[in-house]
Amino acid sequence: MKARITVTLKNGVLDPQGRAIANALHSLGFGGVEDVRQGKLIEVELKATDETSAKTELDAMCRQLLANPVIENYRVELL
Amino acid sequence: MKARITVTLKNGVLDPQGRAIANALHSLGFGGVEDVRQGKLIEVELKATDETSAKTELDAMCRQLLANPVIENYRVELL
Amino acid sequence: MPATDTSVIATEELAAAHRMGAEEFRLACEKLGRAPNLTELGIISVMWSEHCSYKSSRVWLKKLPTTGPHVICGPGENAGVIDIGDGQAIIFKMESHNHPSFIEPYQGAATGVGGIMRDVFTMGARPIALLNALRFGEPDHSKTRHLVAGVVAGIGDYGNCMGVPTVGGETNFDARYNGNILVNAMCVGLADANRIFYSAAAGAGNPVVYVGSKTGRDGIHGATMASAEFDDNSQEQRPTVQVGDPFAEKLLLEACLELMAEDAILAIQDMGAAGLTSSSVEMAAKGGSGIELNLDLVPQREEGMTAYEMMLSESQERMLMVLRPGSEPLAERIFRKWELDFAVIGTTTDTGHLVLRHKGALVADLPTGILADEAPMYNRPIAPKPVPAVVAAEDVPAPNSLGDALTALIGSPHLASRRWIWEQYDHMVMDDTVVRPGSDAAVVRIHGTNKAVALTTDVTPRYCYADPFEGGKQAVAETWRNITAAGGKPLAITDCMNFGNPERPEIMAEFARAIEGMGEACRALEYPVVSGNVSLYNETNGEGILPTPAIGGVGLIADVSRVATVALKPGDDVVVLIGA
Amino acid sequence: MKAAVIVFPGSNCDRDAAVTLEAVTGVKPAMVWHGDEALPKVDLIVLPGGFSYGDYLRSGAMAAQSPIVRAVKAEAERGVAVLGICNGFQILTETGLLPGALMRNSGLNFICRDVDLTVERADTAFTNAYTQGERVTIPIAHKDGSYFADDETLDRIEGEGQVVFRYATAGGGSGNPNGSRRDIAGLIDRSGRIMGLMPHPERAADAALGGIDGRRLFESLTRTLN
Ligand SMILES: Nc1ncnc2c1ncn2[C@@H]1O[C@H](COP(=O)(O)OP(=O)(O)O)[C@@H](O)[C@H]1O
Repeated sequence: MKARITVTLKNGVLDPQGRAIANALHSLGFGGVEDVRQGKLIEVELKATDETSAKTELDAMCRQLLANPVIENYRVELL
Repeated sequence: MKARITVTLKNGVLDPQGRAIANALHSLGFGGVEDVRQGKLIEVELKATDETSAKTELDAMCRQLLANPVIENYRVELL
Repeated sequence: MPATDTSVIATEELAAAHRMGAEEFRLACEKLGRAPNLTELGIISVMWSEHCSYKSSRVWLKKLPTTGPHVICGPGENAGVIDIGDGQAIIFKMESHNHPSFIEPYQGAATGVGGIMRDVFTMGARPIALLNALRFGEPDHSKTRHLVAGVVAGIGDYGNCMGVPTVGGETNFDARYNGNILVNAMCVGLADANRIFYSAAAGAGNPVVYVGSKTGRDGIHGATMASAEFDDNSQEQRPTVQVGDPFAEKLLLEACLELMAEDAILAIQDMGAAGLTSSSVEMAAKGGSGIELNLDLVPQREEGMTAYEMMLSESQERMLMVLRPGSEPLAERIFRKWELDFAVIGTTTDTGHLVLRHKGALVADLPTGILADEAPMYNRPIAPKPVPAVVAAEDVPAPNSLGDALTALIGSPHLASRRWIWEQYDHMVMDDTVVRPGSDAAVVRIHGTNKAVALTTDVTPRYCYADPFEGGKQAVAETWRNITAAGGKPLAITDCMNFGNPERPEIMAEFARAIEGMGEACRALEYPVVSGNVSLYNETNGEGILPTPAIGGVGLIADVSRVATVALKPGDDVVVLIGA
Repeated sequence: MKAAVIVFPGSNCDRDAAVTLEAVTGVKPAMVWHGDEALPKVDLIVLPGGFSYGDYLRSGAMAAQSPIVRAVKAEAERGVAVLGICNGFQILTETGLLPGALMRNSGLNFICRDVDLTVERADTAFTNAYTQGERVTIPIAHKDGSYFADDETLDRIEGEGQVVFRYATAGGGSGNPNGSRRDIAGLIDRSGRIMGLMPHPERAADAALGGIDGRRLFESLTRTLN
């Protein structure tokens, strides 16, 4: 089973990477860009075949390691 | 209009981040993890209101800045 | 590549696809007494590429002085070795990673740093300093900003993670590098003079061991790419570049040094460009032995890799060693401790052949002589262009305002502060950086002693373009002056010869004359060349770079409390101008 | 004072910390390999700078989950002093032993240079050889050193006097190099036994290298823990 985890910065947490990308896009002439936020994408291949237990496991991974709750939110999707 | 761009390493390109995460998950006891690949998530807020022109613009951004086609693939989704 | 790469017999067309000309292909068949199969062709083409064989440059490199009372090992090994007294040796080398850095600046530059560090720690040294000589296109060229940012971040991230201070370098901008940037990295290491490790795998029946990261399909053809000119298509070709893993390299460094403290290693060679091919061939050829490998045993990252792919892969952070029989368990324990792959993949033989087996079949059988010493060597024609007349100082109009002239100089990209660059490098880790970047030469203390080494890289490409002989001479002399100005006694240099297409006589002449100039300076200063690297074909659409023989100099400071720096010190100092 | 320095496979300031500790205390610290089961009995545990396990996900995140850091936590609970320098500070925030998080520098680049710091607390086990309000110069070398905590947390840690070092922004100070909130460069926990800081005091402890303002941090510890 495959899962896609996205980790994004919480609202209110400054995102210098996103801002740098937005600036770079502007200077390349993409004036229509209003805001950019950068996050992480983590694709996990799991042995599990049962959706519910996979979700629980993925959730635990996020809480323990993949996201830092002080600054980040996460979202888990099974593919 | 909001778009989500994911940039992932091409198949076969070494992904030390992904491997390190997989190792860490294993040592935390998540034995069911078979493989991890890490990528980037870039969320863009656009002025554009027309889907087709937005797609073309986002595609150009990816090719020119957000992804290096030598090692990365990208995918654009409008939200 | 087809899975049946052994059943495919090479043809002239296939050779051409490997960037091997008809003449060389004929020579290979003649020497072999048959046409090679595809795997063998891949191996021959890589070993005969400019990058591995130095076929255009060898005749000239021989003219450089390479010996001296303090030289322990000159060119020919992974790096040069000099004696700094008290049983200690400095091991150093500079190397280019130009083409990969143009295509993927971050990874290209990072893996360049990784590669040069492996060259140094393969010989038993702990790296103690890094430097880098960079050339970019014009500051306002559309690619320059992106290339500078990527290269600097790549160099920084790799060296910083390794915990080796990056203490100096140089950075130039010129339109002639618009399509071909230069990324030259230098590494300096410290070893015990009586514990230097070499690559010659003499003797039969010794285990050949693979350590480090797994092999993937990275940069297959990188070594041949590094010897080929760019054209507008090469950006579309998108060759695979390697991705570096500095953490894996840090583990490899520590594991190698731990094993080197034992009496287990007979020979060791890093897997650089042309990975398994060049490392196994060079070890066997230098040792006058043969090598037999079972490719099934090579740690692989991807499924279904062919012999061809494994032999040509440029995956990073790998080493090949020949161990003293019986020491495999000890070595394995150390590499496992550092969580690295370890595999006995073959043995040395007395056949003088490189023999490869894969899935039970014999997939290659090549005499190593053909691949190494008997590789083609060219004495390419040279056509020096006339040296322009020296401009008389009187003929240069004086500036209207000295103040404006000074502002223009300070503000020019050629002289502007490089602080933005060196601040991205951890130049203090290891706690021995006595003189940080920003001075003439950086000074790094020899840990736990009162001694230090002074380090610098220099060349002024526009001088070399005007007059390659004088420019080559000047580059050597400038490193000598920079070291002297720091209070050091210059000991030896490494070089990185970056030039255009050697098949053009005027370019070959630049190379030849630069070497002659360097040689003259080295002889006059008793300042030998102990290691170096040649990067040719730095051309795009027929336009070559400025001739750029980058020189890396190393000097010794006997008493670290007596270093000199450029900063004016408070007080009533007198400014004295000396020199001709 | 007996100290232990934890060595992760990607640590690279472990030797620097050990050299400085020995120079100041006269005692060689124990070097504890990350795979070791237990810690020796010591007065101080140092988590040194570097890239612990490559720091690929977030700096310090993987180390925070390692068995050796669990052992460090247990020792800390028993009252052993813990000093986290640079990567060590990142590990301490990732474990939750110190509040907040260390994010990518606001300029995005790695920065290695001397910075000016203001000593906010000179009454801790780590800083009692300094004077309150004193300005000192110590190098930084990091890419992820921008201190973040939400306003409420910031108010609380300020209120409880947990900020020990701040980047000196006023009066000719070298400024905030990385965008840290409220210029925070170093923090101590409520118990006063656990401290983390981004600057490298061990790099400013030898006059030959240009400055000795960091040395007093180790002198403070020696004085307190002997
Ligand atoms: N790419 C670089 N990496 C590290 N340090 C650099 C780099 N480029 C320049 N520097 C440093 O900046 C200072 C000035 O460089 P340069 O102008 O080449 O000096 P000089 O002309 O005196 O040799 C030197 O200390 C040099 O080491």
